[in-house]
Amino acid sequence: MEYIYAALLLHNAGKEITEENVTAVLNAAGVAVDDARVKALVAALEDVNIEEAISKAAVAPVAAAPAAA
Amino acid sequence: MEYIYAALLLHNAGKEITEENVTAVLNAAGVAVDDARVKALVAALEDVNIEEAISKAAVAPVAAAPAAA
Amino acid sequence: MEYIYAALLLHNAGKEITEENVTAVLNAAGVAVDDARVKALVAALEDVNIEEAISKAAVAPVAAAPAAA
Amino acid sequence: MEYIYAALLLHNAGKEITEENVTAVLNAAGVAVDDARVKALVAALEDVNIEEAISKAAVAPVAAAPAAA
Amino acid sequence: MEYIYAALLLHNAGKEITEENVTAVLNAAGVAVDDARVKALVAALEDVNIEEAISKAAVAPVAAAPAAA
Amino acid sequence: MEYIYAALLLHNAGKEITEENVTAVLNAAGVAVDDARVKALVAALEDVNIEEAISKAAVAPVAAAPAAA
Amino acid sequence: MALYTHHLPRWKKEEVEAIKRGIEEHALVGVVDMYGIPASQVQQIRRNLRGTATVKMARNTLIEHALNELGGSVAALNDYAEGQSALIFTNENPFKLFKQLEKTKTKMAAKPGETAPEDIVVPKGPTSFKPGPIVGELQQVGIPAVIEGGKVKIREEKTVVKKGETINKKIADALLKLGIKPMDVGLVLQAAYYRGTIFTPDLLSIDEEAYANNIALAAQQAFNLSVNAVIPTSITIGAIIGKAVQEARNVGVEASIYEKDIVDLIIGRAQREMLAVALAAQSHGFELDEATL
Repeated sequence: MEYIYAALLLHNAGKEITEENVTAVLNAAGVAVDDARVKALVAALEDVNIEEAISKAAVAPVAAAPAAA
Repeated sequence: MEYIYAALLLHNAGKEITEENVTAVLNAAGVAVDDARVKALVAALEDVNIEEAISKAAVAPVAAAPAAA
Repeated sequence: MEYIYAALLLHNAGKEITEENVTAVLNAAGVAVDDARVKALVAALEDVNIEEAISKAAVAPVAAAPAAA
Repeated sequence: MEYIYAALLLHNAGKEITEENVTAVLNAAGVAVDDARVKALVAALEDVNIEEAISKAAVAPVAAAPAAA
Repeated sequence: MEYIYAALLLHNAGKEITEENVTAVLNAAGVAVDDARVKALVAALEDVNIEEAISKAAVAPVAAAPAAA
Repeated sequence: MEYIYAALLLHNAGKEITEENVTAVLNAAGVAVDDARVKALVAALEDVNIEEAISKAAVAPVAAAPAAA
Repeated sequence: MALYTHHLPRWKKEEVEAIKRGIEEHALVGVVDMYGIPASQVQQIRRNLRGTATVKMARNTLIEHALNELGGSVAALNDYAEGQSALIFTNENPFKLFKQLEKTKTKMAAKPGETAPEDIVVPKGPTSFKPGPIVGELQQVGIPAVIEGGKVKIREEKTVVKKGETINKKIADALLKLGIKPMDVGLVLQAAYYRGTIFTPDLLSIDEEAYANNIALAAQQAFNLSVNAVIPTSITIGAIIGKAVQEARNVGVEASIYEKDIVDLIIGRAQREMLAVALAAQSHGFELDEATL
C-alpha cells in the first residue's frame, strides 16, 4: 500500500501525482522504489476522480466502527 | 491527513514513525511541515497499534453496509 | 483487469506467476502487452497469499455505496 | 475457475469468447484443455450479459460476507 | 440446472458421477442429453468435494441486486 | 433428498412430476424406490409452488447454509 | 366365496356385493369415521369429493362381511372399522385422498365435552349484543366482556380453552353465542388400503412446508455446487462470473495491483485505513484537522 499512500499524500498536499513525485515521497520514506509499480499507479490514477473514490470510502468506517467493535 | 498518510507510509515501509522520518516524507511531498503537529502525531501513535487499527478498517465496510441501508 | 485475470488463470492452473507466463497468456488473448504493467503485477503479487486474498472481501465499499444511496 | 478467467480475460481485452480463443488462452497458461468444458462455458455465456454480471459482482460481497463467516 | 440435479441425485444415492450414470438419469427424466455438457459436468466435479461445495454459500448476485435497489 | 432432487430435475426439464416420472428418474439413479415416498412427494408437491420455493432459496443463501450443515 | 353371506337376507347380500364391487373397481379403499358429522355436511362433503372419491355408508357388520369375503391383505381394514364407519373408494393415491379429506373439513360449533383441537381464542372487539345478562355469562367463563357505547364489547383477546382441554358446557354456550366455531368436522381417514398396503394417518399427513423447505434447500445446494465447482448453467453463469470478478478484485486490492478498474477500491481502502489510524491517533491526543473528518 506504500505507493497508494504516497499518491494520496501528494493528492492531499495539492501536488500532482507524477512518477517523479511519487518516487520522491517513497524515497524519502526509505522505500526501495519499483519503477514499474510507480508507472502502473500513475497510469491507473490518470482517469480516476480521487475525491470521489475517497468520499465513497469515507462513508464506511465511521458508521462501521461501533459495529466492528 | 497528510500527516497520517506519511505515518502509514512509514509504517508500511517498515520504518519507524519518528519526527525526523515523518518530516522527511512530508517535505518530499512538498508539504509545509508544522513541527508541533508532527510531535503530536508521533506522540499519539506511540500508543496506537497501527496494525490493529488498519485491520479494523478492512473489516468495517462490510459491517457498515447494513447499517447504511 | 486483464493482467489480474491472467495472473489468476495461472494461479488456478498451478503455474507460477512470472513475467514470461503472464505475457504469454495476455498475448494469447490478443492483448498488446505493456511490460511495465506485467512487471508491476508480478512484483505486487510476490508476497501475497493469493488463496487468502481471493476470499477477503476487499471490495466492499463500492457495494456499500448503492445501499447507502 | 481457469475457464472463467480465460473468458473474462478475452472479454476485457475486447475479444470474442469463442471455443478457439478460450482454448488458446488456456493453452498459453499451460492448462490441459478439456474441450467439453470449453464448449459448455461458451454455450452458457451465450445467455448472459457479461458486463451486467460484472457490475452486479460489485454488489454481491456484502450479501455473501455473513454466509462466509 | 438439470445436469446439476442429476449429479446431486447420484451423489445422494451413493452412486458415482460418471458420464454413463448422468446420461441415464437425464434420459429417464426425458432430457435430450448433450454429451459435451455431461462430459464437462463430470470433468468439473472430478476433484470437487461435493458435500463442501453444496453447503458453501455461493455469492448470489441475483439475490443481492434487489437489496441494493 | 434424492426424491427432492428427482422432482427438481423433472421440474427443470419442464416435465410433470408424476409418480411414474419420479420413479423412472430414481430407478435410473439406482435408487431402490419406495412407492409410498414417491406418492407422498407427488401429493405434497401438488400444492407447493416450486418456482416460489426456488426463488426463496436464491434470496436466502445465508439461511440455507446452516441448514445444509 | 359366499361362505359368509349365504344366510343373509337379500338386501344385505346386495349391500355386501356392492361393497365388494366398490373395492374391486378402485385402486384405493379407505375406512372413514363419520362420527358427529351432521347429515347436511355429509352431503356437502360428497359434493366436494364428486369425481374423485365415493363415500359408501354401510353397517360395520356388512363391511366386515365384504372384507372377509374378499380376504387377503385388504381384510386387515377390519381392524379400523369401528364406530360409525363408512368406506371411501377412489383411484387417487392415499396421500392425495388424505389431503382432499382434510380440505373437506369445516368449522363447527363445539359441543360440551369435546376436546379443543387447538387453542380457542375469543378475539378482542365489539359484539352484536346489547347490554344484558350476556355480559355476566361471558365474564363467568373468563371472557373480558364490558359495556361500551351501548354495546357489549370484548376488552381484550382471551384464550378460553387450551389445545387438548375439554370444552365445558358454559364455555360451549358462550362460544356458540359469540359465533365461534372451533371444531374441525369432516371425514377422518382411519386407514387406506392401496395396492396391497395399509396406510394409516400418521403416514399420510404431509408437512408441505417441509417439502417446500427441502425444495429450497436442494435449489440452494444445486446453485452452490454449480458456482463453487464452476459448472456454468444458464441460471448460474452470472453468479460464476460475479464470483470470478470478485476474486480478481479482491486479489487486486489485497496485492495493491494498480489497475484502472480497481484503483478506486484501493484508494478507498487506503482512505479507510488512514481514517482508522487517524481516529486511533485522535483518541491518543492527536488533534485532527477539519479536512480529515
